[in-house]
Amino acid sequence: MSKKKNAAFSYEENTYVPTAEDFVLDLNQDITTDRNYASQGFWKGVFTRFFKNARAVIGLVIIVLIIIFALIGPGLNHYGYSNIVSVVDEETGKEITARSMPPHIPALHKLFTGEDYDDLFAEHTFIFGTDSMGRDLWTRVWYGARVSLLIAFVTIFIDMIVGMSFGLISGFFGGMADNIMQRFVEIANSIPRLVIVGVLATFMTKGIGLVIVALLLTEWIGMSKIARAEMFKIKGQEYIMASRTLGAGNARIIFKDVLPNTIGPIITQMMFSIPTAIFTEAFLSFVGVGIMLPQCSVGSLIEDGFNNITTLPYQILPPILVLAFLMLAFNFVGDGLREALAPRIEDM
Amino acid sequence: MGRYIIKRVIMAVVTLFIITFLLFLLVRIMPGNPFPSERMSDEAIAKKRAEMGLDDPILVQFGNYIAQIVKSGSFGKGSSLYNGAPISSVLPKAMGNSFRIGGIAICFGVFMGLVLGIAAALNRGKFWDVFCTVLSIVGVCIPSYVFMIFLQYFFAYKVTIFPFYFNNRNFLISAIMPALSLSLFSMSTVARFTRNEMVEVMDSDYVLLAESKGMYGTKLTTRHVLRNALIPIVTVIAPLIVDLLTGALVVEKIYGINGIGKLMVDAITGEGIDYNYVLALGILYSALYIGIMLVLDIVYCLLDPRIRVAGNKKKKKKETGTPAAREEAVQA
Amino acid sequence: MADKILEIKNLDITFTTTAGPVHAIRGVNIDLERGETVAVVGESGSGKSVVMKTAMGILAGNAVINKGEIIFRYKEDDGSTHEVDILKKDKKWIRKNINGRKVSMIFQDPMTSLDPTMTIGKQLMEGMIMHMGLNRQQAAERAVHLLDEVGITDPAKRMKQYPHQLSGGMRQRVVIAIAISCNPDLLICDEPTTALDVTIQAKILELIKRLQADHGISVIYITHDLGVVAKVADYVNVMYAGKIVEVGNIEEIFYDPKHPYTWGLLSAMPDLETDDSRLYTIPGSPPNLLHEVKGDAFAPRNQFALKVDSLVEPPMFKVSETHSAATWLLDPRAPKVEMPEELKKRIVRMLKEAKQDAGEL
Amino acid sequence: MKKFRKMLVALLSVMMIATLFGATAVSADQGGDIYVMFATNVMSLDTNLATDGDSFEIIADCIDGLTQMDADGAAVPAIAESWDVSEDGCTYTFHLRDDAFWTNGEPVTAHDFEYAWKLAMTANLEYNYMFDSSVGAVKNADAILYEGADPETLGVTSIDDKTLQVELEVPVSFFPSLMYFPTFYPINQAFYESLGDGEYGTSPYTFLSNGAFMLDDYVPGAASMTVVKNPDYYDADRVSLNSITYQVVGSSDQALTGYKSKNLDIAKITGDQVAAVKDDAELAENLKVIGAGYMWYVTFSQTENPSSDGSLANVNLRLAISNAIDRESLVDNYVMDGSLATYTSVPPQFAASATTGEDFSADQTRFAEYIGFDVEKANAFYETAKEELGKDSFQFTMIYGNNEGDEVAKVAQAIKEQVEAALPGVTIDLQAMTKAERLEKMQNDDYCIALTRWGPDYADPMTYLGMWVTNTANNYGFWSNAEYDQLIKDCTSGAYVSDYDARWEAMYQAEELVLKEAVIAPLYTKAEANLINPALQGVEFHPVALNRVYKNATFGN
Repeated sequence: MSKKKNAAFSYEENTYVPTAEDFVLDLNQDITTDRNYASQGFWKGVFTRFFKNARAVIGLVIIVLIIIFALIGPGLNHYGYSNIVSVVDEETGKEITARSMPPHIPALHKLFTGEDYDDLFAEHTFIFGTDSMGRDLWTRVWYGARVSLLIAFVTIFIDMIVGMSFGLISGFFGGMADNIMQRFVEIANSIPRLVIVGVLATFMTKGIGLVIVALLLTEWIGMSKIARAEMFKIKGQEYIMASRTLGAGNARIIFKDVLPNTIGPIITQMMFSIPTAIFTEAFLSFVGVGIMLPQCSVGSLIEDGFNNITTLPYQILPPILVLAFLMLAFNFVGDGLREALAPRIEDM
Repeated sequence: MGRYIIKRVIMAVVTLFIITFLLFLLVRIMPGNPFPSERMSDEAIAKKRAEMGLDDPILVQFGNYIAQIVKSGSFGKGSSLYNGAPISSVLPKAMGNSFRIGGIAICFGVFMGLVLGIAAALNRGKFWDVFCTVLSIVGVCIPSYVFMIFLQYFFAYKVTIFPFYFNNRNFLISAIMPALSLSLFSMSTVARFTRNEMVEVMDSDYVLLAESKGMYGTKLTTRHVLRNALIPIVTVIAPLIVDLLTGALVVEKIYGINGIGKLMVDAITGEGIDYNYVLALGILYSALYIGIMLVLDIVYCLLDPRIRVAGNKKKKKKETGTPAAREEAVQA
Repeated sequence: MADKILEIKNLDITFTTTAGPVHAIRGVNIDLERGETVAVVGESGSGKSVVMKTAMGILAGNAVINKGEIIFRYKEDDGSTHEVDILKKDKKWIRKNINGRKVSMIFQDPMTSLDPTMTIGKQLMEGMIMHMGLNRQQAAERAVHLLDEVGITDPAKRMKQYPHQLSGGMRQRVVIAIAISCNPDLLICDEPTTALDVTIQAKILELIKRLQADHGISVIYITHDLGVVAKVADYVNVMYAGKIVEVGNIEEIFYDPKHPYTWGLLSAMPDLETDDSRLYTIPGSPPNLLHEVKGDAFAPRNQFALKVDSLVEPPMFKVSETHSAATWLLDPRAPKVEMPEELKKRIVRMLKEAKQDAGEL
Repeated sequence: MKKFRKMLVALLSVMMIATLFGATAVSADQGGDIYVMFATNVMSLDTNLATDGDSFEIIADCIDGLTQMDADGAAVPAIAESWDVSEDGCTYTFHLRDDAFWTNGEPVTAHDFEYAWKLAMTANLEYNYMFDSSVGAVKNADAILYEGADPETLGVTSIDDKTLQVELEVPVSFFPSLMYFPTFYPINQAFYESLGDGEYGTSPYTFLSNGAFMLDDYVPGAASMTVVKNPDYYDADRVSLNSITYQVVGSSDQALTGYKSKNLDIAKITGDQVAAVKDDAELAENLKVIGAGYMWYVTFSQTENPSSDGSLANVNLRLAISNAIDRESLVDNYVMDGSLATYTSVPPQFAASATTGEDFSADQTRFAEYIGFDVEKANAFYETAKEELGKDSFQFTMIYGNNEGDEVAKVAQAIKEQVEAALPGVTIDLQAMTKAERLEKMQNDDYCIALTRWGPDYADPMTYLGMWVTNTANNYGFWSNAEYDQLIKDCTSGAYVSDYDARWEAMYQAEELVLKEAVIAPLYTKAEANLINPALQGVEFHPVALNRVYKNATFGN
């Protein structure tokens, strides 16, 4: 077939001409050891397949980088995430804050233009500039990344543990059990988030803990739907009946037999629930139930940046880029995981 | 199939009733009172509470509320939101706007999502696949309201193609930008899911068999690949529909559309919590959600014979007991 | 000499995988005479199904054809014979003219070979409507006839049923019906009976043989089970690590094997009389073709390996008109090595049995 | 694959062409049609239910009361051509014009006023306090409102169709200027009673106007609404605008874009957008800063309650916090829209003395001894407070509204930084909530510190000073001071009622008491930075009662 020829591989001929003495039995070989495929456990196989996948490794590297920056980022300069940089004007004695300054890096500025800044904050370095209150955005973005990373991993946890098992179990048993569980889902999903959060706030201390509980109550529904749909597809397969006849309990069937084959859409859905959760956290913080000002998260920084999006566009860029890279990384890792957990065997 | 639907509709009504009661309870537990006022004296507040019947026991209030809906079909009037305007004069218009714009957003989003997803699946590794991956990242990270501002700034200010604010008179033109910005999230989700699902199906044995039968191109894709990939895709689309119809609150706020999204936020975070509006909107949202989930289950049966026929199969085994089963065993 | 329906000439393929290029097929030559049955035998991972998928033009996306030709000769309905190199044709042309019409294929796992969301009837009629231009009604009739021919009872009812309502054996019969629905000249069976239990396996092989006789189809069997080969094949190609290491007719391979790997395969075959309790297995496993093979790929597992085997790959030595093997043991300079005792005894026994069967006939 | 790409490109181009032909963006430049911005939804057009400035603005567009505001905020005749006041100043007789009609053709009669005022006794729970002795002092108002008397006994009678007589308990100097406040507007009884419960004022068909404009397009909660010129208004020739379209715009950034794209003729901007406009010479010309009249201040709960340990009962602690706040920095760096740092408990620019004409709070340094930005003085107060309380670290929670303006969250965070920097050992946690929730917490005395505001309802300092009398609704600090209560009582009904200057002086003493005890820590008087289309002239802005009046506005010519 005349496929679009990507580079055909050429292998040079081995032109060695054997001589008489080559024809002697080479008995010293230990042919019992198996050098080609040392026996690999399932997880070791997954591990090797995952790390052979370039995109997955890139994704992992990005996540690790973001985590590192989130931890050490705020420490790199002497600005705290909440302290306002300001200077007192000699004549009027009035305080002037470094508010709404675009990225302001003296070193680079000197490099390109050869001279220093001439404004009041000449020697200050604001890599991402400052927010409209005069706080260093670099510190706040990385401080915010901590909160949002926590939310991201909590979401993955919720999706995997609560959402997926609920969906799989509901799908697996079907009949009355499925009906009841689905009605429960409909009820849980119908209460507006603001009402749930309002009620929670009456007996819980406000803060990231409450946000996590709120997410726990509402974020798993999307995943349960996907898991249930996947279960329907797989449930009828013969190998499920087969493993049941072998005496496998329901739990073993669901998590050992069905799960690996449904991992595809489940991981895709997990990737998509992360940004939704991050923006939910930002919304809850805005309403006053999540983190307290002057703390921040990537989501809240995006909302703040949004307030001045056409006048000071630079403010919304850093948090959105961090979120975008985080999502890109999670997607690559997700694809890598899906490939590693249920590899589609190449045509050998 | 008919019997199944009737059973589900009854279940839906029961569920809706439970949700209404739960919502009725939760709204009253929430902090924030229905009449925030800096000037009203305590007697005046007491008078208004009595007028709204807030001091009766919960169950009595709930009974009146249900009776009111059943008898006059009205959901009462607001306690503070737009100061007591009856729900029947505010909600229909808001629903009209939200559903029409949400509808356009869904159709456009899902259609483009499917097209892009299919294109990406058929061109693995090439341009469309990369484009689909990038779009799914962008569509998810950039909130719809940021995209809305972007559209408004460039297409209604720098170049005046679209009106700057939503105005009801020329609905279609002013609906395009909000619908486009709202469709971004659904488009990227659907595209991503379609691509992943189709890639999985395309590697399956029955597609290999179909190809070896001589099927190719669009015929292969539509008849074999898409049908099998549709189940998870449909599952993703269903909740998107509900969210789009009700969840566009920030975009509605920016573009000046009074839809149910904005109505709900005003009802809770506006001038005090408006019990009747929160309840009416809550019931509307859950009715919508339950309805779409019912449709989703029906679509499952249509799409996947294993679910539909599995139902009959059980029946079959009971009826024919041994003969068919034995004959089948012999035959195999 | 009947004309050759299929000629695969030094086919060379590499797969680009995330772990790097895998040189899966390293110069394969297979011929198939019209009306005959050829078996391609080898352990899994030797590349046998890759070759056949290439012939069918349904190779995976990441495969790269380095060199080689696949000449396919077929007779058009008007009797004119055509010769075409599959590798030169584009996918669309192959689908339109070859797949399902001139060549069809049966796969290993009947469970997943049929589209779960489509009735048996529809999947059967699809090919016919496309290739033979039958209208829906005619196709339905022929479908019922075909289901009956492959031995499925009450075919009319089966037409409306879905794959998951049928047992494994029945599903494989449906797949076979689909394969022969457009009277192909060549039927490629990729381990058709591996997923089935023995009783059904015999029925399926017998069915294929009968269809082959009735319709004059030539068949290629891809299998790792020599028991199947013995029953059905005229010629056998033994494949190892992407190359044909031995080829010959059924008698030559079973009674006069020359390649140590073939010896290993034959002695690994269980039969009633073997006395030692443990079954003989070829040590080690097929090479990972990620790293380029130097010398004879089988050397690391070959107890009769020579020094030269690790230096350069053995060419094909011609043993008889139809029998040749790629092992340095056939080189005049090599020391005379006999096949293992165990295997010799077994071959003698098989010869005796064969004469008895022949006698009774 | 080519097919897909072709299809996609075709689809996109079709969409583009369709919109190009279809769209002629609605631009704001036709004749007298102007587009004005609201920040939040209009609450209601029913004078008895409306509570926010935006609703009052639209109601005032459409309905005239007995008097109306001139450019400087003084009361001038409207539906009442003239009025005579009895010697003791307690009886007003209003003579109504003959040519004032409702849009359904019926004439405006004295009965409409009588009916509306008596209806307000029961229907207008928010603002009927303006009839009682603390404000308008209409006869029997206190008896009706607080002792359950029959509304019919209210001191308002329509002598005949065109004469309305009002009796007051005590003379009220600013009574005519009360009349232009919507609470005192007329309602056509027949029309009002023909509508269902809650239907009045929910659409152009359930609303009657007799003013300069009439309702053209309105739905409750609408994001945009339009009023058009009322042809049979008695003063129609003075009105030159064709229509006013109000557009609800959520964010200041959006308002700026709206103005620049000529979709808004009046746009209200805050914070960073004001700074951006000031940098742009051409835009800066059209920037007009208008005193919005309402004052933002911090109030301390002086009691021990679930949210506060009661340490704020200590005067010195409150004074320490009040003096640790840099008000100039708040308005320069965070509010930035022309708001004025305020050091008096009655904000400037809204109440002028009738005799001297001088603004009550013109001198912002009057109470410099108690309120200012002086870290040393603040620490001095702080040290004494620590000794008196025997504690050296304090944990406070400040509550603020998240739907009361972009700058509120910024101010809260700035105060936290400033106070924590000035007074080591003090930490202030910020708790955001809706305005409704904040009010509920303050009214139930379940808060520690609150960032709140108060707008004047009438042009007299008493609208503020009345807040801190013991047990009034707005005394959120639950502060009680006998001397203060007596002073206020004298001003409203006691000795000073007739002696204008003495009352003025007594109010200063009352104000000093509030600041001496730091019952509240005034922050700034909110101004509103408006971008106004230079083609629009003559719009009157007022800090009190009605924010914007368009009767004399002209556009385009």
